[in-house]
Amino acid sequence: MKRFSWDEMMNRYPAFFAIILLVVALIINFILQPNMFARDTLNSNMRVFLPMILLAAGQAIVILGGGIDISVGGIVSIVNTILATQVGLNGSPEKMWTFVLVSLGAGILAGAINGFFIAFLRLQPIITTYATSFLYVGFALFILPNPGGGIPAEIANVYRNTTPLGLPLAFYVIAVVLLIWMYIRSTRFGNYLYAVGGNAEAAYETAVPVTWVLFSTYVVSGFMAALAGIAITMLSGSGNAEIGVPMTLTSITAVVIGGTALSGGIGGVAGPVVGAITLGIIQNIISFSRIDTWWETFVKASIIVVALAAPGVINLLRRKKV
Amino acid sequence: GTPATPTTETQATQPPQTGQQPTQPPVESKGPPFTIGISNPFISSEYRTQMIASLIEINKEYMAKGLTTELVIESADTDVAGQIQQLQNLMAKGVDAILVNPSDVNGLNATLQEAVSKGIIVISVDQELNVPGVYNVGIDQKEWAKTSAKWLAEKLGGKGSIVLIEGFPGHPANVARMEGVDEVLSQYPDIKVLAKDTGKWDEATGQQVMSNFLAAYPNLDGYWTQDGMAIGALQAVIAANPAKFPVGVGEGRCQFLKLWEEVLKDRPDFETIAVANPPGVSPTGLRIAVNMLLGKQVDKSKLGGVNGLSFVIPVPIIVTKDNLQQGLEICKDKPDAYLLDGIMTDQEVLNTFFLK
Amino acid sequence: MSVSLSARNIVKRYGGVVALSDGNLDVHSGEVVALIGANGSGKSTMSKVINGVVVLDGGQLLLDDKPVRFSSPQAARKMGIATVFQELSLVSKMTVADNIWLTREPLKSSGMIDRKLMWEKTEALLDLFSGTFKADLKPATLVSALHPDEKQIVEILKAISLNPRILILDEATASLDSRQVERLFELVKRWKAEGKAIVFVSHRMEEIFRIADRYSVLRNGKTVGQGDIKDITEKDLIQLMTEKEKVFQFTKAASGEDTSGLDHPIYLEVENLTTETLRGISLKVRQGELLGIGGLQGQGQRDLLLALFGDIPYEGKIRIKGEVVRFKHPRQAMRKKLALVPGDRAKEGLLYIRSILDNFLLPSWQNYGFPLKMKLAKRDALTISERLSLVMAGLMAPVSSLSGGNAQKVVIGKWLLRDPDCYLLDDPTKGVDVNTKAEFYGLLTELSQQGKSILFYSSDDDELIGLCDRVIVLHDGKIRAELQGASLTKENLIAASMGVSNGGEA
Amino acid sequence: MRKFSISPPVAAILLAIVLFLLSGFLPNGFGNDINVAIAQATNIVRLAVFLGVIAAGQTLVIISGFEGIDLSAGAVVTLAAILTYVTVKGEDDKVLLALLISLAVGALIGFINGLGITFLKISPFVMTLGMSGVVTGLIIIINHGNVSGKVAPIMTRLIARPLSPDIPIPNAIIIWIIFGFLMWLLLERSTFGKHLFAIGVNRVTAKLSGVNVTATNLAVYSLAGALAGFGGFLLVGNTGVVFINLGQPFLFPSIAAVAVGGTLLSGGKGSYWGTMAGAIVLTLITSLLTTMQMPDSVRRMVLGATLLVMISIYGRQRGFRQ
Ligand SMILES: Nc1ncnc2c1ncn2[C@@H]1O[C@H](COP(=O)(O)OP(=O)(O)OP(=O)(O)O)[C@@H](O)[C@H]1O
Ligand SMILES: Nc1ncnc2c1ncn2[C@@H]1O[C@H](COP(=O)(O)OP(=O)(O)OP(=O)(O)O)[C@@H](O)[C@H]1O
Ligand SMILES: [Mg+2]
Ligand SMILES: [Mg+2]
Repeated sequence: MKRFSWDEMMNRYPAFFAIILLVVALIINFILQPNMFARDTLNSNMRVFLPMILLAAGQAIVILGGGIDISVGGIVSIVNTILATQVGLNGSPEKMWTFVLVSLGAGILAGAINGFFIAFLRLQPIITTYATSFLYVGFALFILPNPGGGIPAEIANVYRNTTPLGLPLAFYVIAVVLLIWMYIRSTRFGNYLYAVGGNAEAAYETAVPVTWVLFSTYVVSGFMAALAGIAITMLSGSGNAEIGVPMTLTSITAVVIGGTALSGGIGGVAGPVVGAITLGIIQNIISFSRIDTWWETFVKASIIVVALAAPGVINLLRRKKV
Repeated sequence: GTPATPTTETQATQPPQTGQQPTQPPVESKGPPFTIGISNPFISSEYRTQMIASLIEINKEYMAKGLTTELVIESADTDVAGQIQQLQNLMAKGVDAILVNPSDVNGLNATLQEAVSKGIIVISVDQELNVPGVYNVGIDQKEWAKTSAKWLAEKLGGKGSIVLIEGFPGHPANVARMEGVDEVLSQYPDIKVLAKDTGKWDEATGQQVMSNFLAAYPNLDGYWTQDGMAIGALQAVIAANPAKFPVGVGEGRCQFLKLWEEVLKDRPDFETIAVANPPGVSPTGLRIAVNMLLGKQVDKSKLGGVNGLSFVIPVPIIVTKDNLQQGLEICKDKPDAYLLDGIMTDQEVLNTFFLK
Repeated sequence: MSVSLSARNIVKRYGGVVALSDGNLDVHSGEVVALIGANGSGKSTMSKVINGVVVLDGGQLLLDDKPVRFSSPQAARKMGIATVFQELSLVSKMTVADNIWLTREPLKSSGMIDRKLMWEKTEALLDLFSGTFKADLKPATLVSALHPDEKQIVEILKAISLNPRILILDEATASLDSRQVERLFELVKRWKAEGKAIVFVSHRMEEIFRIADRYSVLRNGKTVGQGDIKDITEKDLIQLMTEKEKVFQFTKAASGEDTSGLDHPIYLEVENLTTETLRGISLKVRQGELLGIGGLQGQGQRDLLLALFGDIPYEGKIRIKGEVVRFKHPRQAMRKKLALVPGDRAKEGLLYIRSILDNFLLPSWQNYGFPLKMKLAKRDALTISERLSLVMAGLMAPVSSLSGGNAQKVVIGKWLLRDPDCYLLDDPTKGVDVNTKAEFYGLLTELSQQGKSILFYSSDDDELIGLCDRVIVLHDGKIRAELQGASLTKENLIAASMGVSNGGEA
Repeated sequence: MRKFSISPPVAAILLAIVLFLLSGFLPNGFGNDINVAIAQATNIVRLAVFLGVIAAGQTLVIISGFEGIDLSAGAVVTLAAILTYVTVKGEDDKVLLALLISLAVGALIGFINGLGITFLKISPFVMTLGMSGVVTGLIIIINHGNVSGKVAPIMTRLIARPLSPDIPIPNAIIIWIIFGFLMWLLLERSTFGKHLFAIGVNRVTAKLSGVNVTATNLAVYSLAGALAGFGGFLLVGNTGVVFINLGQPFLFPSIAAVAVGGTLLSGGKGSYWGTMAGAIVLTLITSLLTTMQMPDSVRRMVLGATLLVMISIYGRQRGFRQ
């Protein structure tokens, strides 16, 4: 009997495969673009990846708890339109801070609405958040019907160009996110998350406050989506009610590439963070490999499918050998 | 209704911003061949595929002359962050000029300015931006819409009930166009707009919306719509088969012209109009970029737009019943989704926009 | 820490099903109360009422003579009530330690879980059952990697780690082997001495009489008798449970004759069967023979049946009526007229949310043409349900509305519809009440008289001895003994199970 | 609390009727004109046909359980429409060939989905999402020169026109009714259907009862692909033209239609006629919102809220505490 095997390891280090994938992607990217680790290149890449990294981290929490959040893009849009309309292109840093707080509140509120319907009314997550995604994008359009507005360029530049100790700002944000996750992972709440995602009924019988745990995952996701919304607003400097919409499905792909199972209870947040970076790097690879334009979409999607399939192929080969 | 990827099919004028003066860094004198980058964040539309295809085609001319290298094209469906990444990658590849079809009117500002500050010539095609140093190349959306709206009003003899099917509400191009339509209609008080809805710039939705309208208003006199939705609307009319076909606005696409020809067989009195919305503005933009790289001086007095850096391209072709055959002639060996186009020649570009 | 708990006139309905109509239970410090009843009589429901998992529709709970109302399992736990759930309450993707200490993880001052301490505490708990499980059951093992008996032990440890005042054991012994049951009983005695109050649910009479002080009998959701165990006989208890007079007598054990059917042709022949847990099994089964499979839990019995049914890969040779077969999928085995009643009916035998009809017909739809002849299908299903005296609201009711024993009848019934030649039975009477058990025994005897071959694994030694023509005892993936006729005694069976060979031949 | 029990499909249809009658009072509704009312009702059902057919495959994969979902349906619809368009070239006798090609290509794509899902254990959500990208990539490769073709007159007559000038029932509706009957046969009166429900509930039980789980799962995804292909074929018969984004707008509504129709998103339980009802309700709401002349933002919010209310009524999952 080999109980401490591959499965055990994948369970313990869910990000393992995601990291291998990232390293492979980085190596390919480096071959194609030798200056990719130069300070400027690194920074310009990381600041672009950061919104998706934050979004994927929040999505990962929901998915770990056994749910899914299709409304994160809508929340990003709300935050973006709030900042773009309320701070404005000529706003002051104080105003920015105020509305950053308001945005975070809005994200938490939106997450709480999802959580209320899913945890307390026990509606199915995928269709509920699909419905609320209409609410949220609709609300964003209500705030800002036509693209426009924005935040002051100086504030956006802080986001774009801050590189403490020569490292991109995003590195620090990622480090903070991962540290917080590692802490949460080793608290009771972390255990609750895995228990609820793994077997909600057993968790309930064990006196885990299942409803509140579920609720909180959506609140966390709403909060992280708000952070992502702030990041993308800082990146783009402008307002557009549809800005978040295409981000939702990417965030789910990032989570899965990061080794967190959609069935819940397996994985973590580090993997999805790595997954989000990997997706960005794949885009770079496509861009620097000079493949025929018309093949770009196809090749990119195929690479993603192959990346998703790789763990399965390895498992299949392993099983054959046994 | 899905929160779909915004169909940035067309360009726009944009609400004027605080008057910033165009700041143009000196273009380094570097000889040919030049490398030109393309950033396109949305490829799932025929307008865009035709745009990319004709860019590649036109660039071949310059390559043959040794003026440019192969285009560096970044073209895939992506979001705002993705397009910023596209632009950053183009900069990292050291291109001399960038043609960008922006997915967001302001979202790329900082990135584009960075490119401008690196001495790269940046041209926004199909969508007017207000960024210092960034040129715009495209048609005048408002005028474009007014052409067909005026035609419709006159065909109706200045009275009747109509419906409007617009593109994405809030999309700059749509906003400009609807402004134009409103402007025209305000001069015809006897034309009543019964309803207005979005067809999301796609044929199927346009068809769906039009069938709803036809069910609710069986005695419609006319309808105004734009782009791909027009063919959907006409299909809906054909399916509903009302006693009298409403007068409708069409589009400059071969498919539409062929359908039009077919309808005329049964309904010889059917009236519609097709005003081209040419993807060719992008290759025209490419010509402008190459000439600028070659050191030719732009005649600033010929430029307009919000930041005074817009090259306004005239609408190349308008098809009505009178010249339908001519339009069909163009379509003879073109694919069905082909949009009636017009790419200015090098000479036309030089004559129109550059100092002699 | 003296404690007493009383449930008075409890009513609990699930939709239209009345699970409890007048449930009563009293339990005090230092005593074990056996909660007894046929399948579906409401024992598990009573447990869930006490521990706050369900909302009661009527009646009253008194804790230390004061009325209480639990709004959630948390509330009940705060009052010192812990439960071993019949269907277990474990999260399989988490480790043993994480499962046991879930919600009560030892924390460091930083608020982080002290995993080291948690593992040590888990080790200490595991020591309670040391020697009765494999060495690779460690605090950090994933529950999904455990065998059913090990999971059951973890579930028990999880409840006891709460140091409860009241402990409910809902069929906690059902998947334990005799050694493990022994250990549990030693512990129960200790807990009793410590003043804990224990509610013990089991279908095994022998266990009840060994461990319980008092009893409380449920019949159709109603408490029909309570009292001291020493004042009642097994026969009376069973009568209370069943209302009926008739209690099953094992025919074979009673007649004492050797019925191995030497004259019948050999149906199934297995040569050197090897899988992950089996290490070379060879055996022969004749037509009409009822071959018992014994041994402790997890000695390869399950693998043997699954391999024969084509569900898991194997090495070795299998012959059916002399013809070599190699099944890669159960449907191939079914074509050769084999049937399998799996060990875990909820997870392997039933489609819970589908109708009884759909469950009965699942293996047989191919025989009903296209479009399916539904009338015929219903008639056939009805015939089977009558033959099994299935208690149900109707064929279209979901299986989830049936009690455990009746659900098990559906698992067997779906095979009767195909009339197989050979039945592979994986502990089919687990968690089934005496009455239903008797019906099963009758059915098995009938089937073997019809010439069907039956491989019958049971965790209940009495069943094997009383019912089978011959019993093979597995130990560590090998046949340790083959008992038959005079050698088929409980002593020999137990000895062989433990790996001691006395009597029979290996 | 006595639960009033009404099956979701019935509820959906009742809701549709009530909404429709109420819409008569709207400013632009049918008022008192019975002819307009009938025309509108017919039109709504006709429009629902395409959503309904595209949602058929979705119904099957959702019933098959294990998070079954087909996010590639939109792209497959487009691909099938394009292939039909270029194959038929306006000739009636090529229509059958085009139909076969649509079905076959759809089935092939579905089969590949099935392979990834069953053998490589890729979650259906991301597998089909990735495949959607791959198919879109293919479409762009095929389409970059744009395509030439034409729908055959017979297709237009059979799909987009009424039965006869005197009987104003659109043919599409007749096709849908026949299609619905076939789906019922498949789901309720065939061995395949019974096996499909079985694998949706419990795959171990299914296997041990002789169901070929792998084959059934592969068949479901292939069939879903083929049905999406059929949807594309019908759709192009209605629109008469093709374009890259033809199918995508139908994707998420198809999932919503299944959910509104009462099919359990967790699998094992559901019906196609529920999906038909769901498609009608969704189309009706969209049409109503069109008639109501509100800004896009408000419309989206109303749509989201309506969806939420509908799934709150009967989409609730069982609670842990009973
Ligand atoms: N969740 C439920 N939904 C519907 N009916 C249920 C549910 N749980 C139990 N029942 C029904 O309630 C009755 C009592 O069930 P319960 O599980 O308490 O019986 P039990 O005595 O524990 O039986 P067993 O010995 O088989 O475990 C049965 O008829 C059963 O079908
Ligand atoms: N317990 C389970 N949990 C999740 N998925 C399962 C489970 N059992 C089976 N499956 C799924 O069903 C698929 C088929 O399983 P399996 O190989 O056991 O049956 P089969 O396909 O009928 O056998 P064969 O391949 O020999 O025809 C597996 O690949 C897996 O995706
Ligand atoms: Mg029970
Ligand atoms: Mg038992």
